[in-house]
Amino acid sequence: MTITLNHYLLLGAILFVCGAVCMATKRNAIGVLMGVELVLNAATVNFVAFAHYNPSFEIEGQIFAMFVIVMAAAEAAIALAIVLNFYNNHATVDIDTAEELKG
Amino acid sequence: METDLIWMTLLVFVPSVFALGLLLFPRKWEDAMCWWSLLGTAVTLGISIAIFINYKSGVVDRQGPNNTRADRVAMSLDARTAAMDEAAQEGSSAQFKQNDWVARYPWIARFNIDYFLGIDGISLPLVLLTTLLSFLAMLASFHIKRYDKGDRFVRGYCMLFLLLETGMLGTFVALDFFLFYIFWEVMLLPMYFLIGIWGGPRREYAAIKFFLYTLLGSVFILIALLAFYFSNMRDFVSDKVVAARANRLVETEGDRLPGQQPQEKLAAAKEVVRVNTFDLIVLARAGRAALQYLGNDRNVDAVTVAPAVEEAKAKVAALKEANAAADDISRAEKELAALKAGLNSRLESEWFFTPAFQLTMFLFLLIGFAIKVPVFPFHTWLPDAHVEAPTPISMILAGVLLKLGGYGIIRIAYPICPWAAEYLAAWVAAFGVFNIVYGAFAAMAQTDFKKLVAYSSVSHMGYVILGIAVWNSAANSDAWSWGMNGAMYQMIGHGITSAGMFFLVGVIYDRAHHRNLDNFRGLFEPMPLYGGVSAIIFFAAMGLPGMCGFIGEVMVVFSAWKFAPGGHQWIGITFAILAALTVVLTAAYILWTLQRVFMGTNPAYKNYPDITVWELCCAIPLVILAVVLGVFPPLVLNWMEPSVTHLVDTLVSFRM
Amino acid sequence: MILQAVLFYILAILTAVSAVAVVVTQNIVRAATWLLFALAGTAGIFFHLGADFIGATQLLIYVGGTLVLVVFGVMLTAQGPFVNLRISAAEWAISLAVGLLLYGVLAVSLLQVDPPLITTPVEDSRPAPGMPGRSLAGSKHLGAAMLGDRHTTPDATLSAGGVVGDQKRTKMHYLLPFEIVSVHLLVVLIGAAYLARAKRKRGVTP
Amino acid sequence: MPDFFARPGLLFVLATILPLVSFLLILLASGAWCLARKYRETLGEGPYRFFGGDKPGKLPAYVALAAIFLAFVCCATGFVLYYLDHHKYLHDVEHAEHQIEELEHQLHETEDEATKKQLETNLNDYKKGIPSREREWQRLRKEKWQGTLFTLASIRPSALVDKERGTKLEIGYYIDSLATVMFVMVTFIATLIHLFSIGYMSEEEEEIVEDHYVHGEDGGHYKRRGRFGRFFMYLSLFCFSMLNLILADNLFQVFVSWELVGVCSFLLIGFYFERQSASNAANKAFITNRVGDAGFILGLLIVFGYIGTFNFEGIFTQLRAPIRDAHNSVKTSPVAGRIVRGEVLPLPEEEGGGPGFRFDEKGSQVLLFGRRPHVDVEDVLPTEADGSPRFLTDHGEPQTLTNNPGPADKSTMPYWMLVAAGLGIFLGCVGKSAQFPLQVWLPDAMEGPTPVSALIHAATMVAAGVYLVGRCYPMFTPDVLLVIAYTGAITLFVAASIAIVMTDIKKVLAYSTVSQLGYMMLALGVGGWVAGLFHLVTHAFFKALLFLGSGSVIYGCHHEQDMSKMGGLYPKMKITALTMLAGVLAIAGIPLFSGWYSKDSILAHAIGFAYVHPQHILLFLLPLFTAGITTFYMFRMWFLTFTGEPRDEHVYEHAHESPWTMTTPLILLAICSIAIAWGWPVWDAKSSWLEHKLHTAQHHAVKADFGHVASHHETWPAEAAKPLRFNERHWAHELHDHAGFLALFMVAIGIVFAVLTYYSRVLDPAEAKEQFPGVHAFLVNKWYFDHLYSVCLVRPAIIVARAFRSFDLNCIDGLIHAVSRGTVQLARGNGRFDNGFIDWLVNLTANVTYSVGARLRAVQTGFLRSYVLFLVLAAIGCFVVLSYFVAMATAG
Repeated sequence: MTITLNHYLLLGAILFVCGAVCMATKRNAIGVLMGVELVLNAATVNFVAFAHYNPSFEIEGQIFAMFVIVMAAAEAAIALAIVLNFYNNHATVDIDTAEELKG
Repeated sequence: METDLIWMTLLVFVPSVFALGLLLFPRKWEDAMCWWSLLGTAVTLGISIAIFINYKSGVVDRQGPNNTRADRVAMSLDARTAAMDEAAQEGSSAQFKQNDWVARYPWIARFNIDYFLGIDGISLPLVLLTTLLSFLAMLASFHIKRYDKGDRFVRGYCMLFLLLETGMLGTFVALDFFLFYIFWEVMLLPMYFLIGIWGGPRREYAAIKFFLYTLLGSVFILIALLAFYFSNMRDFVSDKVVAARANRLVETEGDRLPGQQPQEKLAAAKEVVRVNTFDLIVLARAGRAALQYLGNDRNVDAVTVAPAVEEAKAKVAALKEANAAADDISRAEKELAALKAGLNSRLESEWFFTPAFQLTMFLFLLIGFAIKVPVFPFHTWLPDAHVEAPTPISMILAGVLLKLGGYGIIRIAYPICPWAAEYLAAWVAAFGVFNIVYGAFAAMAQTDFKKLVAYSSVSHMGYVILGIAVWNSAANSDAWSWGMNGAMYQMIGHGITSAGMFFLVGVIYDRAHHRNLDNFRGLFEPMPLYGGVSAIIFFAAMGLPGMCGFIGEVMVVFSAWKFAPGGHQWIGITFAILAALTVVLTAAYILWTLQRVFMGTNPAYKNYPDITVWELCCAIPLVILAVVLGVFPPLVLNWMEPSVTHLVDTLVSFRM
Repeated sequence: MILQAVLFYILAILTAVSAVAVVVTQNIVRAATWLLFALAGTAGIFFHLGADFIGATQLLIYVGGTLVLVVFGVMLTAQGPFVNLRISAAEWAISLAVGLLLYGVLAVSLLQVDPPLITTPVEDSRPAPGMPGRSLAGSKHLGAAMLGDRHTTPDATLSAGGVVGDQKRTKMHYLLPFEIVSVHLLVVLIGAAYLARAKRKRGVTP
Repeated sequence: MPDFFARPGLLFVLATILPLVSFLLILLASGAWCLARKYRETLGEGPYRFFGGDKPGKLPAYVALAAIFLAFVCCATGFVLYYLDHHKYLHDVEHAEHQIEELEHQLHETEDEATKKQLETNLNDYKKGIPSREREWQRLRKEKWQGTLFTLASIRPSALVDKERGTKLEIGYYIDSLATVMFVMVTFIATLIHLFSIGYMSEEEEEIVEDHYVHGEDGGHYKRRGRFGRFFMYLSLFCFSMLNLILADNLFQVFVSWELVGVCSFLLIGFYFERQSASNAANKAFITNRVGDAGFILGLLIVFGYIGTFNFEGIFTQLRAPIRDAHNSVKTSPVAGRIVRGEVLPLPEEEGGGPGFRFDEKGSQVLLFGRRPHVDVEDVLPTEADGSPRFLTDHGEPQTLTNNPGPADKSTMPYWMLVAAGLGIFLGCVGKSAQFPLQVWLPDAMEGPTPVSALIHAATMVAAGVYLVGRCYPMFTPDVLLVIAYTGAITLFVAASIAIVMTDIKKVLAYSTVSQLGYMMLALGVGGWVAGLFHLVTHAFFKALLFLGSGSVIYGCHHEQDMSKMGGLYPKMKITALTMLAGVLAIAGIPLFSGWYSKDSILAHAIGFAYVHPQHILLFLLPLFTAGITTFYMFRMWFLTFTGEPRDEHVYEHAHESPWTMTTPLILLAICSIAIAWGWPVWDAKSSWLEHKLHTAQHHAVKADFGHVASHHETWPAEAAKPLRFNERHWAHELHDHAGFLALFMVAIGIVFAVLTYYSRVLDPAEAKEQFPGVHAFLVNKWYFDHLYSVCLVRPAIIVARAFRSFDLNCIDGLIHAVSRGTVQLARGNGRFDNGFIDWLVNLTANVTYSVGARLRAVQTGFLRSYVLFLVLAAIGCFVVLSYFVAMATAG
């Protein structure tokens, strides 16, 4: 009943898939942002898990995890700013209204 | 510092730099642009004069004080290049000669293309002519206008003009065939646009005609250029170059070379190594070898220009002189024999040393350059281009561009393919004579003032061809030397007079807005200064003694008299008589023109303003030169003649 | 061991279920709440893996910072119609299918990773994950690593005060990247503030 | 400052340069004046007038006059200096010759052996003395009177050829008796004509000049600015060119000046260039001269090609056998001073082989002397022990020489080439001196102002041709001389015949000039070197006088030149009439007038030649007959102008005598025309001072052909020793008086006819015209030469020119256009292929791509969510593909 690396990785995969599906299903821009956060979390989990199970990368894994967290924070700030801007311009947070890229 | 390299580079690229500077001007500042360009041409003129002074003091006065044959050899490009390469091989930049007016700098090393510039008595007068005429033409360009649009578009004009100057100067100073070709092509495009945009009513037709004709010539030159490049010049470069190449070959392809020891491999590499080059000096040496080899029934002993063999010969001679041991002598002789055998095998196998190759390439080069000269029947671009081009461009076209053809023949076609040149000398001379007569007759029939001047150019450039072509035997080499010098002098003289004539036609065109000779008359009374200046320039063109046109013509005709291809003296005599009789025709059409333009009365032109001070500034230098060069030709001949005579010396001395 | 396993499963299920809930919840405010749990669960996982500092960071930044920010954003924009933006069932189905497919692929690949990597080294004398005393990669250690000091005992690290033997400093240290990230963050914040600033010119629009 | 005492020859150089300086001064000043006109006009009317407006000042005339007068002073000084130098030498030689004669006489008389020996030594001393004096004189000449000013072009010889020096084109000076005489004559006449011109051209001083011969746009006379300065500018340039021509020490320099005088002539004939006739005449003159010059160039070519130098002395020493040997003693060879002909033959083996030279009077090659530095004359011409020449041309078998001077092709030249060279140079002279068949330009040249006609077209330039023939005399072979003689004879007759019917006073004089030049050429051709040049000098004076006189008449009659409108002018212009009468008498050859001496001399040589060669009797008859014609038409001119009833009242009313500036030159020239040839006794035609002077010049200028040397060596075989034309000249001397009488007879007939016809009106010229209409038309149309040339030369040239132009336009350009059209057609076909097939392919690709893209467009929903899905799907795809490859790899 040992907890192996695979367990953590599977957890990370669940988080990742949840994040991806979240991005795909939310029409609310902030919902999409939440999906992104989940995806990033999945990555962090994997980093930390790898770090734990491979002593030679112990520090690097954690450092990277930390960087990811920080990046996520930054990304969140920017994303929210964009969302607010979007809201200001379109008076909505429904990303389906942002279809300028439609071919 | 290699100051001569810097000077020559400045000479070539200063106009381009000024052209770039034009980009900084606001659109409205058209006069400022003109002044700026004028400054550019003036600076270039100054540089060329500085180069001339340095060349005179550094090369002519130092290396050829007495103008003996040894002096001429010492101041030849050949010797100066050899000394420079020697210094470069030794690697001590301190010994680098600063003042030898040749400079080499690797450019595209992979293909042995060098940035190789040099100046001698053949290129320098033409460089001076170019810078002077560019300056004057720029002076004449201040009121340039597009024919039908009426706007000036000065920036484009000046940029193209300056670019053209770079091209012309580069062509004259380049000693690498590839570089030469690039500059040659650089000239083409600006000229096309200058005619095609600022020209007269039929400018597009004239520009395209000019472009296509010249491009055709360029193609021929390109073929020859490639053919020369792919010939093996191994025997005509210094031993060190061969060794360096062989070493590289051993490094890269060592496995495929026979032999086990590095020494053996090196020796084998030396045998098979090929040296391809665009170096005009080396190619000329090979050309001379071809002349000696083919001219003496394929006898390798006649070849005296292969450095390795010459060294070995000198060694044998020195040993014999010193009464060295018989062993040493025989060993040296064996070495010499081996070298000769190698040379012989290469001479036999190399395509370069076949009559077919020499003849073909000579014809290609000749046609390529003859189009520029122009020689009948490649001359019909000239009248159209001249007629349609704006006045300053006509000046450049007649004054410099035509000279490039002659220069190319003297600098490239004759030295590299001398065997064919001698073989075809009578035909080339015949074309020259035909040009003289044909141009004179055709000029007589023209009613367009500019066309008349253009055809007179055809006629006068015929003297250049004739002077170059009158190959003579060693015993009469000074006759040919007269011819070559005469051809060079004629180029200079014609550069001055034809530019002057076109300028003067432009002056009257600005007032009358037509060029029909039958509609002028009586201009001498309202415009006495203009008439006086015109009379001098036209008389100079006519070849009046005491004017620059005369000296060249006389020298060429004198040399033609002694021209005896294949021992047939009557050919030379016939040519000389025809050329001499043409002076009557020349006088007829020039005087008839003067009569139709200046004499008589014409109320319509009664109040024409005389030539302005500005225009006079353009014309007076030409007038002064036309007279000074006619009265005191040593001014040019003194430093031009050694180089030209050296060229003749090297070419005639081939028979064993 | 059992305890650890149980602890893992509790945390894992909490996290996973919260994450799934984020996805399926239609109300954005609720989704934010679920996300809070998911992130907290992840923090738990970190603690479980012995990465105390990371776990703490996760709690601080994510739960304390990012999420507040998100909620703040929700508050700002959460006006009537946007709270429940729905999508069609077909889209749901497609997304779900794709998500499951992705999960399958990931799972299959993960399970094929080489066994030696995923087993804890036998000779590792250190306490198992989650056990006290196995805090080799704790915050002090991490801090030392920032300065390039590694594989030393926490005490040694501390006593050395970051100034340790040269032979140990051969590996890379992360202070500079960290600083860069910090600056980056600052820049981003400023940028965000700029982007989100009120458009005075268009004051008419609500 | 050059040392004129050490090198007095430089005086003549100075004299040459002075007019050039004047020319440049006037040129620059008038250029600046023209340039400043615009600015002067902007100053306003007042200042403009204050500075003289456009009125040309007299200053240019004074500058030019001062220059030419100074030149005359220089020349006169130089002349005197040269005369002193030369005279001393001649005196010494004469003295020595006299002594030799006396001693020989004594030797003959005496019987005493001792005295005999003494006398012989003395004799030898004197005999040696002559050559040494001559050598000294030559050295002096070289030092003082010859030199090179600068080198125009020199090509160093290639080291491949063992030549000492390369060929050169040089500018130098070469003064001998002939040159000094010419210098003085030219500068003197030019000075007078400058003075005359100040009066004659005074109309040009006005700001606005009306040209009566040209109509302006309003139907009135054409008005133009005055050209006073320009006239004197041209005159100065002409004087410079003409003096340079005389100064020249080489043919090339002569050629340069030759062309320059041609240009001046062109400019001055075309001085009234508004007149169509003037501009035509100017062109005609220059182009006709160019025909001659082309011949001149050919002559130069031959000289350059075979002789290698243009220097007169260089040419002559190569062509003529040396008179002295290497030790500078007089050569005892019959070919001394002659052109040596022969054949190049291979030498016999025993004599070393190689090319040799065999003397032969009809040989095809000419031996060139002095080619190798070591060729001694004695090597070339060995003598037998008894002193007789080893080779005999007329009497024995020609012998081969052992000591040949070098490779045959370098030390000989073909004889026909020498003939061609001579003919070529003579053709140049024909052009310049308006000889048959190039005489057509000179009468037309009368369009120029009258002083110009006097200076250029009578006294100096046209005489340059004669001068050059005299100068180049040593290089003319007998064949060439015969051609020269016949040319002269034909010309003199043709021109004189036309002169009879001319009514324009200047044209009469023009034809008389042509005719007189023909006399000179004839004289030179028949061996009368002195006679020809003698006549050249005397003619210059009296013809200048006649032209200036006619100028005075024309000026007095307000530019009326037609004699049929004159008549009875004597009371109105006595000075002009009397001075002109002096000129008429001189040209007619009335005894004691200068023309008498020279014309008698010419006729004497002609009769001498005709006596020796009876087949050439025409060479005497034509000039003799023409002497009568000359007298007739000259008196006709004088009578028509000055005597009888005035035929045009208007002209007569306004006629007046000219101002002093014009009459002074007339008087001076009249004095010269009368007295310039006088000697003592005056009534002896053979004792002219001038002729004597030229005789001394002959020795040097003509080398040994006329036997100054031979006279001392009677030991030679009579025939071989005789210099060229010895017999002719002998008979010329003998028959001088006969010729004189015959000439006087003809002159008398001429006068009688003239008086009967035009003074006493016994005979009516109109009747003669009616009786011989064909002859009259033939003469009035100048023997139809102009028509002939127009048909034979001018029109064909224009036709050829047009043909060449149309060849260019139609053939070459046509070909090019055809090629380009073909290319365009090809390109069109190519374009169709491009559009139809290649573009179709390309379009197909594009269309397919487009439709695919259009379909794929649907995928681009623009919805963020779908993009996420695509991303995920792509990731899955990557995984699948990668794993597939990994599986393959591991399996493989």
